[in-house]
Amino acid sequence: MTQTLQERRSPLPSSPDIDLFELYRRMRVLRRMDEVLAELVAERLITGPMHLGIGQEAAGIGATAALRPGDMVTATHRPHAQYVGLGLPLGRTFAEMMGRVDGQCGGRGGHMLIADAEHGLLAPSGIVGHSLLFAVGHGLAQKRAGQGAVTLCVTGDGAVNSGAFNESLNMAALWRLPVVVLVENNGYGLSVRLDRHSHQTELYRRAAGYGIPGEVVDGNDVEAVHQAVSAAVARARDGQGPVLVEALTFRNNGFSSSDRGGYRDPDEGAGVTDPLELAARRLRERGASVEELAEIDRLAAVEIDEAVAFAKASPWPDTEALFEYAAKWDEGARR
Amino acid sequence: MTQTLQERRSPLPSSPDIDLFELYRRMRVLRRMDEVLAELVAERLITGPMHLGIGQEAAGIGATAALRPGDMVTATHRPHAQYVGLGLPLGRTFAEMMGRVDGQCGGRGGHMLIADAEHGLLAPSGIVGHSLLFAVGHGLAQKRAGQGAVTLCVTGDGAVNSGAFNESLNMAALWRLPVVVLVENNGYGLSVRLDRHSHQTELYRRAAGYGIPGEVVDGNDVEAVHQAVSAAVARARDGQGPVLVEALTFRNNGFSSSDRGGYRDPDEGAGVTDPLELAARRLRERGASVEELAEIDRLAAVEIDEAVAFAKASPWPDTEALFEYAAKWDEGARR
Amino acid sequence: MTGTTTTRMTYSQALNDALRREMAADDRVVVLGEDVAHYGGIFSVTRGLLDEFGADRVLDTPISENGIVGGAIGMAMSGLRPVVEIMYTDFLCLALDTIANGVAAFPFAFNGQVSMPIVVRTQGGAGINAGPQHSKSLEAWTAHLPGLHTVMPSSPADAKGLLTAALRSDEPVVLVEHKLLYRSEGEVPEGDHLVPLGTAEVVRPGRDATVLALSRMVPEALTAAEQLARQGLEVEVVDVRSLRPLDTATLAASARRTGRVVVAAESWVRYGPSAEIAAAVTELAFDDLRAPVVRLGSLGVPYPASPALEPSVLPNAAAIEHAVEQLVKRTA
Amino acid sequence: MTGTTTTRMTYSQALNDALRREMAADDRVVVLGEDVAHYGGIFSVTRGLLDEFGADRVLDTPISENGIVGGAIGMAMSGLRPVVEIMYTDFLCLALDTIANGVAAFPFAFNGQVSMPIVVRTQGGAGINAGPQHSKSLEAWTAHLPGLHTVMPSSPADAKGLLTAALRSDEPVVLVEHKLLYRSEGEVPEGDHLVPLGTAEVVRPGRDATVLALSRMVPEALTAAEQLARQGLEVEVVDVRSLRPLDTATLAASARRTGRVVVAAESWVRYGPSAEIAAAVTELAFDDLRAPVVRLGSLGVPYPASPALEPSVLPNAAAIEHAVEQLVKRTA
Ligand SMILES: Cc1ncc(C[n+]2csc(CCOP(=O)(O)OP(=O)(O)O)c2C)c(N)n1
Ligand SMILES: Cc1ncc(C[n+]2csc(CCOP(=O)(O)OP(=O)(O)O)c2C)c(N)n1
Ligand SMILES: [Mg+2]
Ligand SMILES: [Mg+2]
Repeated sequence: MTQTLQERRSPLPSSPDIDLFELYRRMRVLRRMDEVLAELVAERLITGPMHLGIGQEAAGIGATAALRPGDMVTATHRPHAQYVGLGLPLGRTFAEMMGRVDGQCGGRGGHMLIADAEHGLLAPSGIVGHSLLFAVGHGLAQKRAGQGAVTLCVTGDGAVNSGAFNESLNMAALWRLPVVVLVENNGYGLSVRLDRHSHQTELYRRAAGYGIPGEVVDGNDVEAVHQAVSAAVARARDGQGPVLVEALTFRNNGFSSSDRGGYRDPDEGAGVTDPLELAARRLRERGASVEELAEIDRLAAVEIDEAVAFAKASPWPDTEALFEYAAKWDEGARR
Repeated sequence: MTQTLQERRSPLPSSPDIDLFELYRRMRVLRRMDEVLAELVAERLITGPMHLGIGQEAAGIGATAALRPGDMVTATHRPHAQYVGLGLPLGRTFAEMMGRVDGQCGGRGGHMLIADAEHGLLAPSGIVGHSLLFAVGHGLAQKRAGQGAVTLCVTGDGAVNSGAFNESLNMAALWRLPVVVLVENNGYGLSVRLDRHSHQTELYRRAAGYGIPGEVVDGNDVEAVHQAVSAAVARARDGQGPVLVEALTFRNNGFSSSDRGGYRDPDEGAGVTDPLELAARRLRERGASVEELAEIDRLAAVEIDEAVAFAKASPWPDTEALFEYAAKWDEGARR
Repeated sequence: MTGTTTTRMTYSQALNDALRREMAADDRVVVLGEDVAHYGGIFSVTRGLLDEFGADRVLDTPISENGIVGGAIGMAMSGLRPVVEIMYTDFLCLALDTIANGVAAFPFAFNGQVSMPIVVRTQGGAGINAGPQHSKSLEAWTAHLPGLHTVMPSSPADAKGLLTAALRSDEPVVLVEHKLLYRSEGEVPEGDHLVPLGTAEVVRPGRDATVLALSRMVPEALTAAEQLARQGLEVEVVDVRSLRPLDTATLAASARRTGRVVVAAESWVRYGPSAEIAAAVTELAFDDLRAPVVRLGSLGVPYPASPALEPSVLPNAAAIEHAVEQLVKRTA
Repeated sequence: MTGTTTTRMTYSQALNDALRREMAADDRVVVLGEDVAHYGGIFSVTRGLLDEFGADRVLDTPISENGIVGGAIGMAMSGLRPVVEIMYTDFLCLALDTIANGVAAFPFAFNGQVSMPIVVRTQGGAGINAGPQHSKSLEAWTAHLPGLHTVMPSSPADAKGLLTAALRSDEPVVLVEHKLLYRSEGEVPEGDHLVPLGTAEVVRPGRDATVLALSRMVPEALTAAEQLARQGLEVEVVDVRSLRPLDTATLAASARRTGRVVVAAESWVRYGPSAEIAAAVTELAFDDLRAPVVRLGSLGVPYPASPALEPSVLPNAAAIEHAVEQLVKRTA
């Protein structure tokens, strides 16, 4: 018997408790995670494809911080901000990325396919467009349940041109679903620059075609994202239907671990705000001490180190278990 | 060696020569055609699915009249207006619909798949969304050829929600293709009423999301459609890129020959302008005599009767010919 | 089935009956698809459901095939049990992404954290002169995917029984109906009626040859068997019914008994379901086969619209009869 | 191939060479796909083409798989010869509508008024721990469609030869590359080099058993054959190379010679390409087969990401070796 989401979901710190300190902390954990992941890839402790989000922390962290327990998230091939933002146990998350048995999916999914039912993330997906489609289904279930839960749907600028975008936005608008679509516009769909994949580069303008609000926000300002998404979430919770929020940001690493480069202007990143630096500067302006910030950084590093240690200690999964969940009922599986 | 379109295309009367008389004549031929098709379906002389466009004549006829030789058209499962508007030899067209050997496709395609390379129509398609996708390819070829040819892409209100719509509009806008998208908005996608398939029912507003112009026109006024599409075509020819024109119209017959009905308000059609009546009234106001109009009607009936007679006299195709064009090279075909 | 009261109804009505009963029993079952609500489905399978269960259980969707299945994935993950109608198998091509990269993969990929109790009903086959874009049989495609069931009912009773089993299954099922079967009539058990997924059925016993038939080819095979009986040939007809899991035990047992096998499926032969059925049966019954398994299907061309052409590409009772005769002659 | 000058290059370079040569020879050839222009393709196959042929011959597209193939259909009808790259076979699922309902069907449906000189290059297979959405082998799907060629080169020379033949074909071709082969090296004929579509090749002669192998399983089969030669077993390895048309004559001739056949394809077994190959060979060589054809492929589960799991679902040289040994033992 399938459990309902409400039954499965453990609590997240809810929005009002999240201040810039906490947002900064999460971004720092995420940054550290991605830095360490790059090392694990280099050491071949992680072997599959890997999509980091260095430079994009504010969008993902600001957005998930607008949710409360019982809400849902859908995510993409670049899902680490959601993993951190939703509070997934990072030891298990690293273990999953390293293909170990203690990973949330026993090593089957890898870094793009980490479901964690306890934390409101059931299916990120490596197929461009899926996060949009699944959000429609979550939204339908939430609307029917009538308990004010919402779905945060994360997607990218490249995905805006997929068929799925049109199908999803139309259905979400039509059925007035409690879905907030966050477009993480990092200026590239893989190697293809925004203006080479979309004529109308102001992506929030796509919303009007569906009769829903569209907004753009500085995606490197975690408070701005948090505020914009919180407002959109409140509206959706209130039964007023979907909103599209475009967060402008910058990917400060290769598209993936196999990026050969050569398609970007080397100076492109000059002058781009680093979301962590911006948040740290603001915290300092508001009175935080250098030591307080350093302590956050240190704790983030400790948290990640512990997670990596957990993952490294985790055994490999057993091949006999492979027949669970796909094939036990299928006589054809063992051949 | 594949011929280019320009090599294959025979002339059509060009836009300036088309006055309301000629537009009315074409609509009358089309109406008569569809009425006779309904009879042929009832008599089981046509057996496959059949989608008539009674009540929608102005949109299709007004739009194709804006084209000139060398232009291209893509069409849908409801393509008869394009068949008539582009001047296809209707005897062969009826023969195709009846599955006879003299049909443009030797009876293989049926009423939704009539290519007529001589007349600028290479692939209407019964799959919702295809007309949009193919138009992108035609547009790319036309842009590359640089001879000012354009593609008229016909689609329906239901198709606006397909993935193909997003993919096509974005590519057409991005590459500034000479494509005019005509949305024949007849208020239904099969049985689903416009407001039940789209929240934003003003479909021309989807254009803004792609940064291209969108307009709405009275789709029952053939002159209005002709003007709006002519302006869009001129713009596209001039290299200024795509335009979306929404033509508001009304389907005065079942969705298809197998429509069981029951999903429409019986009074829905009350007060809707019949495009032929409107054009006839206008012609009378401008001095045409009752006799002149009656003569057009009579000639339309004669044309259709002759076409049907031709089709009825056409033999059945030979099953041996089945192996042409798909399978001659494939040893697996005969099994 | 003995002892059960039955009612005579059509294949469409039997499907409708299964949906109605399961929707009444379990309010997590939600029907969605193009034209399924106000119109009741273009083949009338969902007729009356909107009135009975309301607009939040029966949804008319926009024309967005991948979106419909993708939506169903989200619904399933949130605890619902969606039943999707994809109007024609030809349009299922538009939803294979979400089926192959989502539905079939996720229970495995997420190590059981999500289940996919999704039923995708679709409809295939030729015979109404609908041309190349509305006549295909592509069941071999979904049957190739681990993690997914693919079943094809050939009778009203099986339509009800397989759909009921699909609706109660926590694993995803693609149920492929045939457009020419919707109006066929038969006796259908009242009340609860399940046909377990993964089971073939011997629908006519015989000793001289076996016809392994799928969907609309089952009644054709029965017709052929009757004709052949007049010549004294007793043909066993097995309704394969479930392509995945494939009931190889039942199929091979029949093959071993008769030593002569014809597979009759409407789909194209090359890389079609009959290739797997022939290969699987040969693997298990090789020593008892007197000749290679014979495969019958559509000619290897797109389906032509003309009523003068379409019948000549399709297999039928006469072709089955002829194939069995030839096979018996060859192996006499 | 004897007498031709050859150069050592990788599979990627060989594909690139074929594209460059044909684009230079025929300006109707246009390359389009995701990341093919400025980046040169994620597997470097289209590298340098943008600089050499310019932006109206080499197009980076948005992420719109069905749209890319749909666009190619329009281009082909307007006289161009588009070459589409679909980055992963898994994403080909998003373009099967335009492939099945358009590309494969239209030359037939429109009775020859349009031809579809379209090449769809795609890339499949597992082995890089990329998980269930980036590792599938789905060539059986396109091979099921009449009106379409499906080919799978296993070596740099064939990569060039088959792609060149595809580019010159007026019929549409799906060319399936393998992600683990891109860096494999081999001697490739310089200048014009065509491998006719629809031809298999005996890549190693033998008399004791036949391995019919596809794509990456060809080198694995050759490795297995070398091992088996040490035990005195002479295994014939045939590169099937073309799934449609299937060169049944060459495959069956080998089966008849050796009487023992193993099919090795990476894809899932059920309803996979090996089902058709086994069935077709059995039909033609039944009387000479000493045992049923053995099929080797991936285990019937989605591809797991973990490096500890993925290898155990994949066939390899050892599995081929073992299968041949068993088969020989059984039929000694
Ligand atoms: C349907 C599909 N097509 C292509 C890909 C390959 N791919 C993965 S991510 C990506 C780019 C996505 O761009 P965007 O949405 O902007 O996300 P970003 O990587 O910039 O975060 C592409 C083309 C895919 N995974 N799925
Ligand atoms: C991809 C696809 N999905 C569904 C269908 C079935 N179908 C054919 S026409 C149609 C409705 C189309 O609506 P619209 O675009 O408004 O055109 P209209 O029939 O009103 O002219 C549907 C659902 C199809 N042919 N193709
Ligand atoms: Mg991006
Ligand atoms: Mg409509």
